[in-house]
Amino acid sequence: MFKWIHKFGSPPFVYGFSKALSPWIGLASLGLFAWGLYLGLVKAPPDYEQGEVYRIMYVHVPAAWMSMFVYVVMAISSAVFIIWRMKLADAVAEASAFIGASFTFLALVTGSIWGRPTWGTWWEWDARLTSELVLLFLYLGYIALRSAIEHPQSGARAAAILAIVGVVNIPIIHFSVEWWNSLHQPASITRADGPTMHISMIIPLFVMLGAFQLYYAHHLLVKLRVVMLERDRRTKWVAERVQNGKL
Amino acid sequence: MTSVDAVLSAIDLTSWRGETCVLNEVSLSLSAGQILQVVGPNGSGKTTLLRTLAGLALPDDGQVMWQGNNIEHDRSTFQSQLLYLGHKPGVSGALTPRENLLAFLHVRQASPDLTQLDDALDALALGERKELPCRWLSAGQQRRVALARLVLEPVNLWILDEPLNALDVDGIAWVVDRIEEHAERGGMVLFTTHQPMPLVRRQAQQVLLSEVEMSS
Amino acid sequence: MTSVDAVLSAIDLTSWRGETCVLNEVSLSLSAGQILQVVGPNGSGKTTLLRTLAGLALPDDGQVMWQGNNIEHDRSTFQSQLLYLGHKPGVSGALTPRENLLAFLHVRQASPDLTQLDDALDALALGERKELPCRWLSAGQQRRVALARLVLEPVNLWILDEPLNALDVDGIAWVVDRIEEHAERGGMVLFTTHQPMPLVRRQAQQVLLSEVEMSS
Amino acid sequence: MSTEQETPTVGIWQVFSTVFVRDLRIAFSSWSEGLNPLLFFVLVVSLFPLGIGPDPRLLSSIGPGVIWVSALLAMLMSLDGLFAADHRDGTLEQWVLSGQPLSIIALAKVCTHWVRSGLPLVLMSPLLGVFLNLPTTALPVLVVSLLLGTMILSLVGAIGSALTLTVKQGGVLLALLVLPLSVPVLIFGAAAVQAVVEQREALGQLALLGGGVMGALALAPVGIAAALRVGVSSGD
Amino acid sequence: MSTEQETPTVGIWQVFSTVFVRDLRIAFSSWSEGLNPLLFFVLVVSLFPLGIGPDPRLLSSIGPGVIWVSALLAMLMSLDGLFAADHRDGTLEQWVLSGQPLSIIALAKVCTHWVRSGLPLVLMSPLLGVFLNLPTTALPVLVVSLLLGTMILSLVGAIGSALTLTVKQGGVLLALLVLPLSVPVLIFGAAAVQAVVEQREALGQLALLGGGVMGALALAPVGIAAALRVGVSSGD
Ligand code: HEM
Ligand SMILES: Nc1ncnc2c1ncn2[C@@H]1O[C@H](COP(=O)(O)OP(=O)(O)OP(=O)(O)O)[C@@H](O)[C@H]1O
Ligand SMILES: Nc1ncnc2c1ncn2[C@@H]1O[C@H](COP(=O)(O)OP(=O)(O)OP(=O)(O)O)[C@@H](O)[C@H]1O
Ligand SMILES: [Mg+2]
Ligand SMILES: [Mg+2]
Repeated sequence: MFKWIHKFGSPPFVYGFSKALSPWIGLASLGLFAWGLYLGLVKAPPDYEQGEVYRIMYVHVPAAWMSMFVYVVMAISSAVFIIWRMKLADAVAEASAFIGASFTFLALVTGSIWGRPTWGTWWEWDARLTSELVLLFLYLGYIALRSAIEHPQSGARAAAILAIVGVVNIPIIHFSVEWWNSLHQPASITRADGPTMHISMIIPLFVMLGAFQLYYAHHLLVKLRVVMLERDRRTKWVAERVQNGKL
Repeated sequence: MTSVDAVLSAIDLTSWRGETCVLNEVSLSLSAGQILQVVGPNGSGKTTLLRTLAGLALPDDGQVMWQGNNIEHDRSTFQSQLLYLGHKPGVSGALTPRENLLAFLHVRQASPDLTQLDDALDALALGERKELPCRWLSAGQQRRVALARLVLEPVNLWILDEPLNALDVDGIAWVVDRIEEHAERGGMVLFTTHQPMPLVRRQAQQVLLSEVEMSS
Repeated sequence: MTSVDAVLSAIDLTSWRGETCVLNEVSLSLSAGQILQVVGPNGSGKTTLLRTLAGLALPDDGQVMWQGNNIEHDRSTFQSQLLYLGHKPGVSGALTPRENLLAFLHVRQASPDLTQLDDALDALALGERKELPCRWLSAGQQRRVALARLVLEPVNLWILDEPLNALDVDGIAWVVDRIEEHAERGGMVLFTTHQPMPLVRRQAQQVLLSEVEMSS
Repeated sequence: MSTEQETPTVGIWQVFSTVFVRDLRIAFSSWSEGLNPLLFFVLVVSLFPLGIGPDPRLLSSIGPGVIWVSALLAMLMSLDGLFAADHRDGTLEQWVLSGQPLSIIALAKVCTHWVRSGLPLVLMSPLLGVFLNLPTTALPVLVVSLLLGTMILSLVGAIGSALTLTVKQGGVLLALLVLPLSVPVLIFGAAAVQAVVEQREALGQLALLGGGVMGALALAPVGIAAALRVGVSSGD
Repeated sequence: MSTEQETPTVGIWQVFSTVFVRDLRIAFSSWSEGLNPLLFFVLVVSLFPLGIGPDPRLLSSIGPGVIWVSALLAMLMSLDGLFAADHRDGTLEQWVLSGQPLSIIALAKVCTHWVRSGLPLVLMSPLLGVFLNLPTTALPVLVVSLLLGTMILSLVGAIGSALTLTVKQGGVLLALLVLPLSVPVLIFGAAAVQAVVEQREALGQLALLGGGVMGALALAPVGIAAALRVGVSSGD
């Protein structure tokens, strides 16, 4: 078991693996995007209350979900890094921070755009909106802390501690709509007694979610390679790769 | 450079700072009763080496062993046998010498000996100032407060980074005596200094660090 | 102890700290080309004396005269002829050695000589590190940055409080050379150190401060 | 030589009380410093009527929020230097090397911080409540919510303070790290008081805060200790 | 030896620009630090709706006050370490001994502080105004009032920062000294914005703030210089 982890956790292996896989994942993600957008923007019926506006949901909801998902990935890999000293896990966390912040930003912007016609305001100090904003600050804090500490190893560990501590905010974001009666939609898909939305609206949503997930995987694999090269620049395997021109 | 009966040993320590390799596969070992002086010009990595040996800084490669175990695996056993005094003396300016020392003693000993504490302060010519906040003390007096711990905490291994800085002639003599005494009792001392230091009774071994070249 | 051609003189300086008289009617004088070492054990008031002479601390009694005028009356004339380096080196950790030095030079000289600056850094073995933030430098390297000002700022009076602290053998030799050179060119140097310092070409006069007793 | 048997082991309680007493002594070594966070709290609360205007109805409707936000800022302000002095003079290194559990030492430091910053603020809050026209029935809840809330803030804030140990102007980065984590505390705390003002139950919010104290007490010391270890090792 | 004629005198402008550039370089030596006061401002503004609740009418009626109070606190926070680093590493001693007018050096340091803390906050304020539902007509006045107000706060705050140089946990004492002095700024600044919101003239308040800037520019540097001299001489 330990040997297995060791092999699949070794940088040269991960590097090669990522290099082989990332183009295919990228392609798959593109394909799902095209399909999801077609289903969502063309095939799905207009909403009986909101008309066509609701279609922004197909970006907003996956982006909002991904913003939380990426944070959880970051927190888990940080924990793995702290407990087992696995450097690769930290590389995953580092590679996730920026894309996670971008998803959060996207959710905020699309939510805002959606809010204008439906609630009549760009921004509302409502619990879910605020906690999503707080999540953005958490991401920014993570990135700032990492860059503010000069010794890379220390920066990595400090950032990992922050990521783990910050994970308490995730349930707060999810349940905020129930705890405070707010403007925002209550959970209509992720609820215990099944979704309340029509199936023809839900399928495109999940296709889009798949596209987002694959895009994240693609981005992660590419970024991981950059991070690994940067960190292991003094090791033999990087030197060999540079020599063979196989970056 | 490792010996069989070594209590503390470092194996191939390597430390990078930025693009500079400050410690390049440094190995050393220290056994009971030994005094080791780390020698090298300014910036050759002495402080980095001592901090790594104390477990305050992590090496990029290599390991530090205490009684055969990696110090990272059993930190508290190692640290309870270690006294490290670095460039920063660890003396709070708001507290008196006595309060400063008492805090350290109480954390490490169930019931520290108070008369011993007063004796130590007297020996270091701080007797009159033991109730004065340390921020009012002179540079040398502050260092003396930190050095008083040498006779108060019964540990095996001393790691002292330039303990003679800011001390006057009497102070230096006192520290040198303590180091020799400690080694005679079977303790171990690892230290640096740029001053010519007359170790009368025992000879110090030396580890030489060479100048650090920046790879550009 | 005052002489007729004294450029800097102190008359009956008295300084109290709390209930202790740290400086008790200390007088001294310094004329062109003279080197004066203030000698005394830890806590005898050397730093207090030097800070008072530089105008950084006010004495409770007595006065400091520069070319016959009380320094408090014409501060800027005095200070533009003074270089004071104290226990704290005045080196910002966020800036590189070059940036640190340039700021001081530009404040005191209309158009400082940059090649001279680079030469000085090279002479102090900081050439490779002149673009590194100073917080990454070792203790001795940081002190070297401050000491580079000795050859960069053409002033008359140097007041140096333990300039040899943290320096290695080469560094000490460099500073000693500069001090002797400065005196030979007619400059004045007032300094303290606890290290045996071989002044080869010129003899330093000494002012002896005795141990401070606390009056209780 | 073996000195191990000479030193009987030191109990955790002795470690805690030594560090606690030492830090309290430093904190109150001048009386003005002991009082400072409290005065800051009072000043910030009294800024609001100045910025917003003296309308009493408006003031009482924003009262709970203002008191809570000010408390949070006062805590934040006082967190800034929590470990800085110890780090600068090298004491922190000595704690890390003491061979004793660092989380106990960290907990002791947090306790001092709370006694110095949180407690006075809790004791003062009823007066400020009256000042901002809160109904007297809301005052007990105000006190209890602040009591629990400031404890959480001390504990969680100390993690941030430890993380920003080696950052040059850590103060503002500290705020960036700690504020997101303290938002839930603020929301529940202010909501509890607001509930009583509007004559509803506040037990739910208070229970959540209490749970938060428990959780933070259990987890934060370990986090602080880990962060301090990192900070000390990342160079002087 | 007489070296006096070797050194041509240095112009005041060169002294100013040297210190200004040096400090800017330190301030922006890492990007995150440059951004920090701004982030703090944004964070504090967004705390209020959390504490007070989301009612938009309430929020817009307290909007000007909230933005102004937050700006004041952000400035205060960043003032804390204004001279601390220079004092600790001995640079301040060197400035005092430089033989150049200390008030010019002090003014340069204040200018850096304003560029780093005040200016970004002024530029960001319209966005926050929108967030808090201020009418767009009020935004220009918000910007101008903050522009003038933050200048006064930098200048006056620096005196406080210099006075608390040797105080251990200066942050809160600093707040105590500076807040009373900055109350008039807060009152006029917030009142100017409030006036426009209520469709009244705001010129009077702005003129007063402008006068304040003039007065502070003339007097503060001398005060700061005097305070710094005292701070440096009062021990290491
Ligand atoms: C800036 C404004 C907004 C932000 C920050 C925001 C944030 C979020 C977040 C974080 C989620 C994920 C919640 C979870 O799964 O736990 C979410 C889901 C959702 N949002 Fe928004 N939102 C905004 C505006 C809007 C608007 C205006 C609408 C529609 C009127 C909307 C409709 C939805 C829907 C339908 C979901 C899926 C709910 C579920 O089943 O979980 N959002 N949003
Ligand atoms: N980021 C960095 N990039 C390049 N070099 C660095 C960096 N950080 C530290 N250094 C170098 O690493 C070395 C650290 O040396 P260290 O402090 O261990 O020296 P030392 O032997 O204790 O010197 P001293 O006698 O002056 O105390 C210095 O030469 C310093 O310039
Ligand atoms: N408030 C006070 N009450 C009593 N004594 C004080 C007070 N403040 C300072 N002192 C004493 O005044 C003296 C100051 O000495 P100073 O720093 O000038 O010594 P020094 O000769 O430079 O010593 P060193 O060689 O250690 O640098 C010290 O002995 C110190 O204990
Ligand atoms: Mg060193
Ligand atoms: Mg001295």
